[in-house]
Amino acid sequence: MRRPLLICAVLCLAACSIAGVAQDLRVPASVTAGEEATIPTTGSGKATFYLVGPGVSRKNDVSLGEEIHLQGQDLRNAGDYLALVCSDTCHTGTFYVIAAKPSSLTFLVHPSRVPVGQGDAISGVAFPFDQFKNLVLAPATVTFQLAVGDKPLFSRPVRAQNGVAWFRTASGKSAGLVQVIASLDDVTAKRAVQQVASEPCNLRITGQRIPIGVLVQTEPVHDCAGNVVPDGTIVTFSATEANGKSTVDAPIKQGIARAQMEASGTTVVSAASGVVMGNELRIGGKP
Amino acid sequence: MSTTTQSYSRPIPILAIVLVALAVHGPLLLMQLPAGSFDANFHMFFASHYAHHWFNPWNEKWFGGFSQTTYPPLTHQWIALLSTVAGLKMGYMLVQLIAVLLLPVGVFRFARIWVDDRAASYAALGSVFLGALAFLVYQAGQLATVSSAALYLNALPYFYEWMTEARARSLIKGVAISLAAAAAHHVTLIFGVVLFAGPVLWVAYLDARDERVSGSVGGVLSRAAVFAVLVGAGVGLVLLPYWLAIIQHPIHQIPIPHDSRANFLLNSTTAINYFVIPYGALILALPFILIRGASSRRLRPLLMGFWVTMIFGLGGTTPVPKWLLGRAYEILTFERFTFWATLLAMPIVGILAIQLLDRFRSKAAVALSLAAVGTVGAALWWLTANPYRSTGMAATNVDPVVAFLNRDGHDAYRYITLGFGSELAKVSTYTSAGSVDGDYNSARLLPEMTHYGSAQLTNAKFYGSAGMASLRAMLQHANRYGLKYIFVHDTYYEPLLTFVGWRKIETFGTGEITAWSKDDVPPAHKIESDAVPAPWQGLLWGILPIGVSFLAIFLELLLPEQRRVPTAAGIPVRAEPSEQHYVA
Amino acid sequence: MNPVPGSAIAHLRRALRVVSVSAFISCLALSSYAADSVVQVQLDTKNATPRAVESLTERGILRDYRFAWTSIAQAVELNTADPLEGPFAGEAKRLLRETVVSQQRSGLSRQYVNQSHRLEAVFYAPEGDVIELHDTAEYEIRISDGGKIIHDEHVVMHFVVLMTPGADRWVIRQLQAVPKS
Amino acid sequence: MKFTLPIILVVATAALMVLALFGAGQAHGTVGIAAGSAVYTPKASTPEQALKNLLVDVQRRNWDRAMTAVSKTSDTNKQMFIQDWTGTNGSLRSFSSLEGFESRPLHITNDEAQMRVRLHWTTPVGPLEDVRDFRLVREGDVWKTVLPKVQLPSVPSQVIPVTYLRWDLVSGGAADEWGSKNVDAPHVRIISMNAVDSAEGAVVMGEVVNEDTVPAFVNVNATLVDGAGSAIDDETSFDKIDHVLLPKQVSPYRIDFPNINLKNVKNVRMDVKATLVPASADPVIGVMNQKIESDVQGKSVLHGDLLNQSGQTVNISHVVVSFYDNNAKVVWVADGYEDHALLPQSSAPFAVEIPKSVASKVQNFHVVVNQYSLGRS
Repeated sequence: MRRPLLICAVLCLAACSIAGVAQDLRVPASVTAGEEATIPTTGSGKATFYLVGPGVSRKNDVSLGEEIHLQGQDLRNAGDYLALVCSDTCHTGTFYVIAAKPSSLTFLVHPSRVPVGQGDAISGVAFPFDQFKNLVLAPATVTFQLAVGDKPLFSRPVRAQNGVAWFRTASGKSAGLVQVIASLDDVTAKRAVQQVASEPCNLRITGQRIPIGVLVQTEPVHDCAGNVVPDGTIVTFSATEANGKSTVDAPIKQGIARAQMEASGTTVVSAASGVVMGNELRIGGKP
Repeated sequence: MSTTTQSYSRPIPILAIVLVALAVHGPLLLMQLPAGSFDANFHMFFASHYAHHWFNPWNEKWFGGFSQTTYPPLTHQWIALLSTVAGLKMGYMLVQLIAVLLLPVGVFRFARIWVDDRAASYAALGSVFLGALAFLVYQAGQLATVSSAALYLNALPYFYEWMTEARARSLIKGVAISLAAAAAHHVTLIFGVVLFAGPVLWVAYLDARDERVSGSVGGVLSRAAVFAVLVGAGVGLVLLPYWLAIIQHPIHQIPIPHDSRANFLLNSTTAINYFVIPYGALILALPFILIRGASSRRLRPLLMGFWVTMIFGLGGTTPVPKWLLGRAYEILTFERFTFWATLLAMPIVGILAIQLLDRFRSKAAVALSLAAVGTVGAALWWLTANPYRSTGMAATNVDPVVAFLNRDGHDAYRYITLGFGSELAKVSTYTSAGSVDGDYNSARLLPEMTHYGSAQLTNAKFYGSAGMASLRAMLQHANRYGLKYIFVHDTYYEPLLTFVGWRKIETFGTGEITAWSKDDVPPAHKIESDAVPAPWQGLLWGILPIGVSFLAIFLELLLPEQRRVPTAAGIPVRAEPSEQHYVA
Repeated sequence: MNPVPGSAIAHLRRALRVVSVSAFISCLALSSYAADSVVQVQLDTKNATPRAVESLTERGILRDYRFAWTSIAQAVELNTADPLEGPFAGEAKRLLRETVVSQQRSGLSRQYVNQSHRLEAVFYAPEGDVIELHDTAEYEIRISDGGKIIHDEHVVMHFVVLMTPGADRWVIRQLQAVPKS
Repeated sequence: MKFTLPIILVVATAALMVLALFGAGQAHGTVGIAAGSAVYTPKASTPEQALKNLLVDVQRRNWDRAMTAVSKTSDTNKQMFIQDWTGTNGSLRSFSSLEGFESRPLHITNDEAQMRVRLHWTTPVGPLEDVRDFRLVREGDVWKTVLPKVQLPSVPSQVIPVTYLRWDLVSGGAADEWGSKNVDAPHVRIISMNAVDSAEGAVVMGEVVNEDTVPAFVNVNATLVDGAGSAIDDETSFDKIDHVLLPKQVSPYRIDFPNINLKNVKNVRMDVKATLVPASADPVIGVMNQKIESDVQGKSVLHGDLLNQSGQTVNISHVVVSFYDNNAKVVWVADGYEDHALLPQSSAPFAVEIPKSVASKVQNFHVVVNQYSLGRS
C-alpha cells in the first residue's frame, strides 16, 4: 500500500506545483528570538496570513502588497516557523528563530552532600538559556569555580558544546560548605555542596557505673581526616552482662554520643556507628 | 350526607395523590436531603461517568478500572442526561423525584388488581408516607430500587390485563415497562417475578377459575408464559453486557457483613433501623393485614406475597433468607425487601383506611393523617438520630482533597481515602485521579479487595480484622498499583500508615483531613483486565436501556389506557359473593 | 503571485488544484489502512559523553521519545493538552501547551504523519540526570484551518532535545528545532 | 381461614425467629457481634458462662453490666477495669477492639476455676492475640470473675530537657526552576541480604544502613526473577523495617513472598529507595535486658524492656529484630507491636517469637524500635 501512496503523492505534488499552490514567500533567513520581522507581499486585495511555529498559531487578514509585521511577542520561541499567505492560492515560506544571548544558566550540581577526600565526587553541568528560555547553542565559554567562603579552590573555563558545558572534580579535605559557581559573561549561577566528615575513625568509648546502671559515652567522634562527625549521627551502644543485653541508639550531640543503660553485674559495653565498630569496655558490677 | 362524608366515600383523584407526593417529597428533594444518603454519591459517580463517556462503560476511577455494565444503567443515564442542564446533584434529585411520583401511581394501579378504586386511592396516598420509602430515599439513597419498584408496579396491571383480557396493547406496554424496570434495577425484577408477579398470576388464575374474568385458566397461564418469555428475552438483550460480565466474573468474593443481615432481636438499633422505621405505623396495621388478607380468597395471594417478603426483610432474624438464597444471601442486602413488603401491604391498608373512614369519619381521617405524617416524620428524624449513621464526614468539606488530586500532576497516581464513608464517591466524581478503592462491592476484582470479607477500604476498620487485613494487603502492593496518596479522616489509621511507610504531607481545613504519601511509588499504569467490555457492548449499553425507557414513555403516550368504568366501590374488586357485605 | 481573475489560466490552475488536492486526499484515504501510525525512532548512543548510556536507559529513552512524539501528534491534531501530561516537563511542556492553546484560538490544527526520528545522544551527564539528543526527524506536516488543509509538506527537521529522568520515565524538557548545521 | 392462616403465619414467624436465635440460622460475622453465641445469659451457672458474659460485655463496652460479673473480692474498680481493657495514653490498646475470644479451663473445682483465654484484638496495625488467665469463684449459685489489681503506669512530675536534634526540610514549590533544587536523596545502602524459604513462602531479609549525614525515609523492595529473567513477584519491606533512619542508623528489613518457593527463583533484584525527610532524634528508646528464653510451650522468645529515655509519651512502639547466626549472617527478622504506651522515663516489656526452624542457629540479635506518637507523624 505504500507504493500507491508514494505515486499518488508524487503526482499530486507535481500537479500542485503546476497549479502554483505553494509558491514561496520572501521570509527572513533567520530571526533572533524576541526580535521583530517583516514579510513583504505582492499583489492586491485581501488575504489570510498564517504563522505556525513553536507556541504560535496565528491567523489574521492582511492586505496584499503591504508588509506583514511580525511582533517580537510572536517570535520568542526558538525553532522553525512557517508563514503562509492565502488568497486564491497559498504562498509559503519557512524560517528559523534562533536563541538570543544567554541570560541564565541552568546549573546541575551533584552531589549536594559529599564525604571529604573522594575523587571525581563533585560534578556540574551548565546549560545557557536566553531570556525566553531557549537553549543557546552558539559557542560560549562557561567558567566553573569552587570556593569556600571567599577563598577560591578551583577554577576551570569550559567551552560549551551543543549548548552544554560540564566539569568534574574531587571533594576537598575539610568538612564545610563549598560554593560551586558557573559563569558565562555576566550570567552567574551558584550552588552549594556540603562536604561532610567521612566514616567515624577510631571510635572510642568511656564509661562508668551509676546507681541505675552504666553511663557510657564516646570520645569526640571524628573521621580519619579529623573532621567532626555531624551531630545527629547514631552511635549504637550495646551492654552485655550475664542477665542479657541492652542497646541504645544514641545520637551524637556536640561531637559526643552518650547513653545510660540498665546493668547490674559486670558489663561489657561496645559501640558502633553504621558499619564502623568501636572499642569494647568492661565495667565491673555493683559493689 | 355531608360534604365531608361524600369526599371520604369517593376515590381520591390520582392527580391529587401525585400532587401530595410532590408536596411532601418535592421540597425535601429540592433541599437535596438525599445528597447525604449512603448511596447518593455512588449513583452520581456512575452518572458522572455516563455524562462523560456514554458509550464506554469501563470506568478507571475505581478499583483500578471496573465495568459499569455490572450495574443496570437506566437511572444513572437519566441523571447524566439531566445533569447537562441541571447539574449532577439536581439531576439525581429530579430522577429521584420522578420515581417518587411514579410510585403512588404504580401503587394505585397495582392495588386496583385487588381492591376497588377507592381503597386503591388510599393505598396510593399511603404509599407517599411510607417509612420504608423515606428510609430508602433519604437514608439509604437506593434510587434504583425505588425507581425500579415504581416502574414494576406500573407494569404489573398490564400483566394482569394481558393474562385475563388478552389485550395486545397491555402486553406491549407491560413488557416495555418491565424492561425499563429491569434496566433500572435487575434485583427488583428478579425478586419481583416471585414476590409481586407471583401473587398477580395467582389472583389471575383464581379470577379465571371462578370466572370473574373473561379469560380461561389455560389462557391465563399460557399468556403468563408468553409475557414471561418476552420479558425474559427482552431483559436478556437489554442487559446483555450485564449478563456477560456476571458470567465472566461471578461474584466469588468473601461475604461482606451488612447490618440488614443481622438478627434484629439481638440489636435494638438494627431493629429500629430496619423494622420500626420502615414499617412505622404499619406495625399497628399488621393484625388487620393478616386477618383481612386471610379472610378473602382474592387477597390471600397478596397476603402470602407480603408475608414472604416481610420474612426476607427481617434479614438474619429468621433463617429463611439464608435457606432459600444460599450464597446470594451474603451478597444481598435486605432493607429493600421491607420496602417491597410495605408496598404489597398497601392494598389491604387501603381497605383498612376506608373502613376506618366509613366508621369514624373525621376522627379516622385525623388519626390516619397523624399516623402517615408520624411515619414519614420518624424516618426523617431517624436520619439524625441513627447512631450508626455518621454525619461527621458529611459535614466535612472534601473539596481540598479534590483540588489536591487535580493539581501538580497528582492524578498520575492512584489514591484511597480512609474514614470518608460514602464521600469517597463524591471525591471520585470530581477528581481526575483513579482509586483502587470504590463504593461498589460487586465490581471489585482486585484480590486485595475480594479475599478478606470486607467492603470499602475507606471503611476498613468497621470490618474488624478482615477490613484491616484487606487494607494492609492493598498498602503492601501500593507500588504495583501506583497508590501514592492516602487521605485520612480518622486518626485510627495513622499508626498503620506510619509503620508501613507513608508520610503525612499536607493537612486540609482545620485538620480533619490529612494527606499522606509514599515516596517510592511509581505513577499508576493501566491495570490490564479481561473485564473490559467490548466496544459493541458499550454501544448496546448506551442505547438499549435508555431506549426501552423512551419506548415505555412513548407507548404510554401513544396507546392511552381505555378509561375503566368505575366499579361500585366494591371491596375487593371482582369480589366473591361472600364479600358482598363489604360493598358500601 | 495572484492569478488574474477570469483568465483561462486561472481557471485551469484552480481546476488542477481541486483535482490534485482531491486526488491526494483520496489516495491518502485509500492508503490509510497501511499508513504506519507508529513513530519510528532509532537511537545511536556511541558518541555520548562523558557517561556511557546504559542499555536500560537506552531502551527507556527510545520508548519514551517515541511516546512523546505520538503525544505531540495527538495534541496538535486534536487540539487538546491532555496527551502532553506525562511525557513532557518544564519548557517543552509549556511551549506545547501554548501551541495547543494558540491553535484552539486560531482554529488551526497540525498533523504529523509518517514520523521517523534518528536520534543521536551527544551528551549524558556524569550523574545521569540529563541527556542531550540530536534528532533528525522526517515527517509530513499538514496544517488545517477549520478542517481544510492549507499546507502539506514533507520535511526533514533537526531538533536539539534535553531529556531528564522522571518518576518512572524519561521526560522531554527542551525540544528545539534548529537549522541544519 | 380468617383466623387460621394469620395464626399459622404468626406462629411460623415466631418459630423461625426462635430457630434463628438458637439454631442453624445464626447470623455470623456481623460487625459488633462476638464470634460464637452472642446471647447473654443473666445468671452464669458455670465458670465458662461467667467469663463469656464478662468478655461479651467488654466487647460491647457495656461496663456497668460487666462489673456485675466481677467478684467483689477483686482488687479493682470500674475506672481501672475500663482503662485495663480500653488502654490509656493513646496506646495501641486504645485503638483496638476485642473481636473474639476462646477460653479453656485450666483448673476447675466446685467453688473456684482457673481459665485461660486467647483474646483476638483487631488493631490498626493488624490482628493481635493476647493470652490471659482468669480466676473465677462461685458466689452463691453464680460464678464471678476475680480481677487482679491493675498496675497503671504513672510518672512523677518532672522537667526533662529536650536537647536532641531535629532536621527540618524546606522544599520549594512545584514551579521551581529546573536544576535549582540542589538536595540529593540520602545515601542508603543494603549491607546484608539473605533469602530463605519459610513455611509461608520465600523470605528476603537483611539490614540496611543510612550512610548519609541526614535522616532518610527508607523502603526496601525486592523482585524475584526466574531463570528466563522474568519477574515472578515483587514485594516491599512494608512494616518489617524502621522506615526513618537517622544518620548511620541500621535497620533490619524483611520482605515476604507468600506461596513462592525459592527453587523457582534464579535471582533477587534489590532496590532501596530513600527520601530526605524532616525527622527528630528524639525520643530515644533504649532496649534493655534483652534475652532469649524458652516459654512454657517451648518456643524461643526474645524478651526485653523498652525504656523511653525522653520526655514525651510514645503511644505505640514497634520492635524489629534481626537475628544472626555465628557467621553474623541475618537468619531471621521478626517484629512485634507493644500495646501499652511508653510514658516518659518509663519502661514496658516486649517479646518477639523466634521460629523453631531458626531458633537453634541464633547466636546474636539486633533490636531497633520504631515509634508512633500522636500528632507527630
